[in-house]
Amino acid sequence: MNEFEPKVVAFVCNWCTYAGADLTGTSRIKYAPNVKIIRFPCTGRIDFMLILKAFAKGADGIIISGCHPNDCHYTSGNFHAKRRWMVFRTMLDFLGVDVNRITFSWVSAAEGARWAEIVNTTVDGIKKLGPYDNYRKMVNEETEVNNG
Amino acid sequence: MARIGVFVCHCGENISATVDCGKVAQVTSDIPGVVVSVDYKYMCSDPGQTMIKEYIEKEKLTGVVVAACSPRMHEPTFRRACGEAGLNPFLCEMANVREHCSWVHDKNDVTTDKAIDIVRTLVEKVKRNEPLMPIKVPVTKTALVIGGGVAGIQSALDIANCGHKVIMVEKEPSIGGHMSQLSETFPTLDCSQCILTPRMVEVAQHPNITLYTYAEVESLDGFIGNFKVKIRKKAKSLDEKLCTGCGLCCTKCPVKNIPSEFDQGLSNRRAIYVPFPQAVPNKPVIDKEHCTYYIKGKCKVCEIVCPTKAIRFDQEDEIIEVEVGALVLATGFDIKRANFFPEYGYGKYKDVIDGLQFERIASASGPTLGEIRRPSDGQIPKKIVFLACAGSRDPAKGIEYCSKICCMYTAKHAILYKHKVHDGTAYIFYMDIRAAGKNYDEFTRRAIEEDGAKYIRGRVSRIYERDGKLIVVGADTLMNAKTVEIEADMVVLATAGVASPGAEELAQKLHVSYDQHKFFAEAHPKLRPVETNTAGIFLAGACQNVKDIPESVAQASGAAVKVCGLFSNDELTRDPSVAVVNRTAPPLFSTCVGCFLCQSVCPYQAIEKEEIKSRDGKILKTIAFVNPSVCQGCGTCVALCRSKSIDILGYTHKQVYAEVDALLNTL
Amino acid sequence: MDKLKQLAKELLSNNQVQIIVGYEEGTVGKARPAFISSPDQADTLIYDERCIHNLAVYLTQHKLPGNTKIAVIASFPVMKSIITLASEKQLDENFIKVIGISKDNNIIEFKDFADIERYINQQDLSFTPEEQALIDKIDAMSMEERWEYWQNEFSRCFKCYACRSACPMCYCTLCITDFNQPQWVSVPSHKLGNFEWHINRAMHLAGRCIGCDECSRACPLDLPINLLTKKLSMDIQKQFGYSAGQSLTEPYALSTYKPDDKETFIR
Amino acid sequence: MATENYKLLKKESLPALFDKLTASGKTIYAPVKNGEKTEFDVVTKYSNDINDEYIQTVQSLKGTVFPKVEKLFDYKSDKTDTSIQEPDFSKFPQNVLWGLHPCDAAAFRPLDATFRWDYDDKYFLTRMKLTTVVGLSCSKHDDYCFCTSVDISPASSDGSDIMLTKNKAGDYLVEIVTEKGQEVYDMAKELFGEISDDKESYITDVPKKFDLNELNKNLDGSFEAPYWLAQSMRCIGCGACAYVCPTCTCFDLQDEGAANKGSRIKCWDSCGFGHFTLHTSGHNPRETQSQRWRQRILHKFSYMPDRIKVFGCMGCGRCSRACPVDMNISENLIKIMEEPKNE
Amino acid sequence: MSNPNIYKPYLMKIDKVTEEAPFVKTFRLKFTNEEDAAKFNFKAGQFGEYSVAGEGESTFCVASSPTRDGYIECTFRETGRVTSALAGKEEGEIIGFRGPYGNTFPIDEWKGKNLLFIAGGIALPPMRCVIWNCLDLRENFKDFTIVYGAKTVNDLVYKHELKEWEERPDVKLITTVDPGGETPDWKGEIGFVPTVLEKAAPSADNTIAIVCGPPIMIKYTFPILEKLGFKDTDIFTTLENRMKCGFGKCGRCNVGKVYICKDGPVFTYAALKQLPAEY
Ligand SMILES: Cc1cc2nc3c(=O)[nH]c(=O)nc-3n(C[C@H](O)[C@H](O)[C@H](O)COP(=O)(O)OP(=O)(O)OC[C@H]3O[C@@H](n4cnc5c(N)ncnc54)[C@H](O)[C@@H]3O)c2cc1C
Ligand SMILES: Cc1cc2nc3c(=O)[nH]c(=O)nc-3n(C[C@H](O)[C@H](O)[C@H](O)COP(=O)(O)OP(=O)(O)OC[C@H]3O[C@@H](n4cnc5c(N)ncnc54)[C@H](O)[C@@H]3O)c2cc1C
Ligand code: SF4
Ligand code: SF4
Ligand code: SF4
Ligand code: SF4
Ligand code: SF4
Ligand code: SF4
Repeated sequence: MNEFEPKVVAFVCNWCTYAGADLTGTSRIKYAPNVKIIRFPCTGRIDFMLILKAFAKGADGIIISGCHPNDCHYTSGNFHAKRRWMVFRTMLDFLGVDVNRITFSWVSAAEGARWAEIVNTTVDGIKKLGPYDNYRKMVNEETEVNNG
Repeated sequence: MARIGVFVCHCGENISATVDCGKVAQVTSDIPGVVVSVDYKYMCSDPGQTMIKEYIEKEKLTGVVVAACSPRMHEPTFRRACGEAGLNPFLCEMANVREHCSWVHDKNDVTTDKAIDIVRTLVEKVKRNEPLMPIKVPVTKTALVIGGGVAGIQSALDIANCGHKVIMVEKEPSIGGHMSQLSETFPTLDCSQCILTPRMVEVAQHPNITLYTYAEVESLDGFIGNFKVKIRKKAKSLDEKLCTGCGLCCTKCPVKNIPSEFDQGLSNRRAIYVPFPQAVPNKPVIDKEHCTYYIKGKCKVCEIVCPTKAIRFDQEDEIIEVEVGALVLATGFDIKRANFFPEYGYGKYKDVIDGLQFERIASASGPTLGEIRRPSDGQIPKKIVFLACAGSRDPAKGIEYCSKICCMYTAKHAILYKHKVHDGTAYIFYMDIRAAGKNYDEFTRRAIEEDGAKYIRGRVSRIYERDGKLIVVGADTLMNAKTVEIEADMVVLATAGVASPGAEELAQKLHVSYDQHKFFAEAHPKLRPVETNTAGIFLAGACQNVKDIPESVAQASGAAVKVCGLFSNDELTRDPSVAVVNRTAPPLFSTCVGCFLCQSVCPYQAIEKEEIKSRDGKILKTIAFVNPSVCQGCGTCVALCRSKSIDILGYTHKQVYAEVDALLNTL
Repeated sequence: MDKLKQLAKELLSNNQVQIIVGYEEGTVGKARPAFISSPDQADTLIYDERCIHNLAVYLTQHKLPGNTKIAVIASFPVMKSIITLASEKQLDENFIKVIGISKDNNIIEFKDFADIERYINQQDLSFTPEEQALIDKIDAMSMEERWEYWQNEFSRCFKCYACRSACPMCYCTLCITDFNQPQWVSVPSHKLGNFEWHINRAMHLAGRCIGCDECSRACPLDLPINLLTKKLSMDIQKQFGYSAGQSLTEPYALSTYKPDDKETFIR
Repeated sequence: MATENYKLLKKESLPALFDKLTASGKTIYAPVKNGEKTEFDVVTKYSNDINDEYIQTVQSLKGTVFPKVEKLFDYKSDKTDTSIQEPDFSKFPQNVLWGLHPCDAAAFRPLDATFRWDYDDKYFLTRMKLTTVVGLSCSKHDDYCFCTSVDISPASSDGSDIMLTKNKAGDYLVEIVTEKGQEVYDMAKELFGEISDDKESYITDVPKKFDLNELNKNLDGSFEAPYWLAQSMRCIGCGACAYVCPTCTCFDLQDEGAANKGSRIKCWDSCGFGHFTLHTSGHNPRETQSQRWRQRILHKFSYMPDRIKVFGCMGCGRCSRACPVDMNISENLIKIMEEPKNE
Repeated sequence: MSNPNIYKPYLMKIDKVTEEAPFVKTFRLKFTNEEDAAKFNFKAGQFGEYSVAGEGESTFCVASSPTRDGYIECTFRETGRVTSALAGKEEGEIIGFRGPYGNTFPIDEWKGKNLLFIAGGIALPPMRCVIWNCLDLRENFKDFTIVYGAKTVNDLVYKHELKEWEERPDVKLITTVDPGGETPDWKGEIGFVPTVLEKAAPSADNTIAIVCGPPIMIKYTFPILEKLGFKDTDIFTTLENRMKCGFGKCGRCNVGKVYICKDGPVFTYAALKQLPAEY
């Protein structure tokens, strides 16, 4: 059997991490191809529901990344995002969702190598955790008869 | 009906070396809605762009995905090309298969599959893109400069000289700010007033500048290009048109003992006064708090003596409303004063003074006509101690930052002192000497080497009086923290520079952000240091952080350029990727419930209240409204809104949801 | 509570208010919400330990006629709800009279909302040891156990939305569950749909929940969903020093930030 | 009442009967004690937790024939082709619903009538066909029960395939009501004995609160009556009442999945929800809670008897127990009866 | 099939897409399965549930005439989730359809009568079905008048057919647009449908009136028809209420005891007067 290749979605902001990932490319630094990026204007735009949707649609892991504190293109979007994640993460953890499957990071436009590192460690981590079967099970639950 | 064209670029071999571009084109042509999918060596080349244009016309494409390099690279190129072919530019998206794929992965199927997934994601997004029109806002080409210190003056003159109208609002009776109080200026030691006064006069006489002194901003509405400002002109009790500035009134006023603000309390002024002889405008105001007439109802001496009958006791504050397109904030700074340093006896001992007081003493136009004499008895101090960092860099005092100018002006003070009191000794307690700047280090070295200022590295713990002398007790950290005691005749504290007193209140009125020390916050610490977060409001001078004159002036010119840049257009064109609050059919009107929690997250104060009214004017509902001219499109509000009532064009819920779906669906 | 009836009569007869939202004797020994609009009905008002419904929920249901003054009998949770709702611009102070009931069942007449705010801040706002214990119990479980626990609980939910309807803070005219473009929350009450619904509910009430427990009380299947919002309230209080229902003006915890908010998980 | 002849099922025979049913591939639902409460649950064996003296469960067994979420079919589609995969109806579970009270057993009648009305709902009917209902007379009741007011008795066997009544000794008097009941009996004949007894003597006495037909008449022309608003003021518009009700049938149809694959689903809905009837245009024929409350009552007590010849309420009292704000249905019905009839 | 599954849609291929007006499209649909096509029949006024996989179902009447064999048509306005998804479909793609449901216009009973059609906005589709049905049986009827109005010229649907009707000598067509909705070269009337109708004053004698349109138009049209002498039993209209199933089970569409999906959507004005205000 092939080794498990996790599906990882990255939600990143346009100004820092997206540009940082561009730099990874320009610098030709290789990283795991499991991660696919969706671009947002700012981490402040990232709705927690998207994280859930990604899991529901089959993601094994998620990366959320934006500008370092104080570097937000919109000055405070990432600070707001940070607070929301603090709360959301608490919620997920309380519900038994595996929060280790979500990497939160700050990657600036200058940190091409760091982006590769974040991706690789995330993918490695998720390989160790295996496919997110718990979530998948919930999604695929047969909508069959039950007593209520 | 979606008709999407996918254009896969080889980028020479940059992409095709690891991604099978032909396969990408072939597989993506099966995505529902894709009517054409082709690959080509160089999409961004002329033939490449022409190909896209031809397909747009031939296939009546409703959306284009260019699978190539990063959108940060060529999005404008391809959007322009689409626009030229008659497709709204915002219906074109780029799938980044180079930086995010071909360059970072090895040549194999996985890499090609990833490229396909990236394209698929963007196809699903572009299907949901809406044509957007750049937002246009008219610009009122008048600037408002708040604060008439050197920074404000510089900005005003620069803008006015570019041919735009400027309104300057200064809260004091005269412009000039702190610089007008200074004696000579580091590092060149030229006379402060000599270089400033001509510029002050220029402001007063400039045909493009309207000056309101003794005035303050009352409120601000509107947004970039279109602000409405209310200005309160405080009653000067004077008809300025009639007043010739002869000054007779000021000499006859019986109230003589009011400490002069300009001289930092080192001299007195009358109740009707001009702050200093070179004041602009050079016309008096009545200080209502001290005027006998206003207090007791009689006197009117000034009215009697005035040859042109210009005094107006019944004058009231006047509110005027002006429309401006941009604002420059130049309200400067202040320094810490009495009460803040009980350990130094500041306020208790007359001869413990602050830097500004020393400036006045050293100034030729000051109370001592430039002779260094101490306030208590007018004696010439033979031993003088300067304390740098009085309050600055002192977390215990709540000011952890460096006030930046003190090292320099303390050195200046020492030099000035030595120039005037040749046999005197100047001691300077300091923590570090910060003299980074053109000719700055040379300047401090001159103080030490040429003028023999005695620098002692260490803090002063206490100052007390003993036998008419001020005993300065400190520690010399370079000498194993040995206690040093100096019997001084006078002590000058280089007290911390702080935000000007009304800064916080003003910031709130103008909706600009400010830092924890109440200095106004720049939009970006590195890249946008003269802009605030509120589009159209710029910063100049020490209101952003304590600065010296060259820096203040440089920033002021920077701000002026920003304003002129803004004014170089009749209309502003803005990225239409802004937030919108949804509208639905009545009776709901919008799913927004008007909780206004979004209002406080917006970094730009773009969210306003909108009242939905019935035909007869009854308010049916109050909902949020995003001002598209102000919104910068960060989307922070979008993720906050519980009822999903705000969406952001270009990154709508539908779009990003579809992207997540597409990216994972077939993985 | 004769005083309460007396006060109600007064308010109605001198037309200070037109409707009083309070409690009356229900069926089978229950108490229930009541709407009193004339002085002679006031005698049916009761107040005792069975009167637990959070009446603030009726203040945002636009069922009550507009432009009438409404008095509401407010136990402590109701007061907190009113402050939160007012801070979210949902209530017009001029049309609402709040008749507070103290913990020892005395009537408190509030002048205005600021008055309520003051009163609230004099009370003990900390979580009870019992509440803490419930949360601790779940916190102490392993991740897998927590997952199982909640999967089990959620799988029972049939999405009657009584929890939402009973919550004063769930006042959206179009709830996220009614939003279908895109369909954020799956409509059916299967596991995924329930999971999404409950996370959403909890996140939307994060730091806004005033802890009345009305949601789980309303739930016919007794899902302990109040624990979700309680957990978040505790967390938000700890991390950001914010508790719902305490202040009319302080910005809501999730619509503000401090640059030095401390977290440990962002790389 | 007179003494009659019954089959006798000894308490001790229950484990054997349950084993037989399980062995024959049946899924058994039975009222199981869980702390204070008793709820229906799937059991494979008889145990002492099975409660034959419960008053009423929170949820009915409606979900066994009309699941809260039911997949209608799967679809697959690409650019040019679409296919639909129906479920295998022959694989639907064979359920034995054990120990339902007469109100619940009777509740399958209105369900059946609705899902048969002109158009046969294959899903429901298949499930119903595979279901055997073992009724249980009520030995207890509470103040919420009002079956006698809706013409059901705590002992009626209507709707059951087999009817049980517990006697003093703790054994069951058994009536075989239908063929399906007979099948069960035939399968385990040896476990049954014979007895003659008077079952009425073991049955609780539920007072009659109103007359159903009078009520039905009273509701005629009541559409504009002011009491709808008065009664519904406290109703918060949740769906609790409908979701616990054994006869409520409102449902929603939803697609789940993506464009290329997914399924169409039928799931419970409630006429009490504000957006239930909302038009896309924003217009809502039942805009206010009072209109929705009226719909609930009229549907059950006026429209259903009129259109499908069966009342929509079995007097189980579940909705009243579940309602967070004590909208007690029988109380309200009595009030409607007391209203002067508006001619 | 002996025991059909009422929830299972027919799979229909989109044969033709016509853009009628902004946000309004007509699909011509053909059965993908010949057997289904052969068995299928419907009558004027009936409706069905159209579905897009992954998005759901949505109710529209059949807009084509039962006299035209081999296909059905629907005209819909893009308003919500399903209709937007439908609008994104192209020719050749597959959608679902189940139906027909509901009652019909009693066309057989109208033999020998004058017909007056009054329609507003997007409500022409249910009417179009009847119009074509009757036109295909033209000899059965006497005068044939159509009054059709929309907000603006652009909003008029079936523009090509309007032209065809206009040119037919045996049809009298009056088109109108709301004041302000006209273009410089607009030749039709300007004014709201009821007003134009009152002005045109068609004879009520032996005439059946069929009215479809937005509620507000219907509200003002009925009194005018009555004023013109129409009997309420001779005035027909259709009602729309939200529905999911289309066959009387899902619980949404009833107006009092009357189920729009089964007893409607076609009602006479007389029947309408008996209904409580719940539509
Ligand atoms: C003791 C001392 C010595 C110094 N020596 C030197 C030196 O030698 N060389 C050098 O380069 N720098 C020196 N500086 C620094 C210099 O003073 C500042 O760099 C300079 O004054 C900054 O100018 P500004 O226009 O930004 O602010 P300010 O000079 O403070 O001017 C601000 C103006 O805004 C007005 N204002 C404030 N609030 C409002 C309001 N709400 N509405 C309207 N008007 C308002 C004020 O009245 C004032 O006129 C010295 C500073 C001190 C304290
Ligand atoms: C008999 C009849 C005939 C009709 N004929 C036509 C016709 O010929 N042409 C035409 O254009 N229209 C017609 N309509 C109207 C048409 O059915 C609606 O405009 C259409 O269904 C709305 O489409 P949608 O699914 O895109 O809207 P949406 O409102 O997005 O609906 C999607 C689904 O989501 C659900 N939904 C919608 N809103 C909400 C909400 N607020 N909360 C929760 N769920 C919601 C609904 O269950 C709906 O099925 C007819 C209606 C009827 C009853
Ligand atoms: S847009 Fe959302 S967050 Fe803002 S006021 Fe409206 S409902 Fe509240
Ligand atoms: S998108 Fe950002 S800038 Fe625009 S209104 Fe929302 S929060 Fe403000
Ligand atoms: S009240 Fe209970 S069953 Fe109903 S939706 Fe909420 S949690 Fe689910
Ligand atoms: S769950 Fe969220 S969207 Fe729904 S009513 Fe509550 S707060 Fe509003
Ligand atoms: S009657 Fe009770 S249970 Fe039913 S909707 Fe109203 S509040 Fe909910
Ligand atoms: S309406 Fe209430 S009492 Fe009647 S059957 Fe339903 S739940 Fe039971």
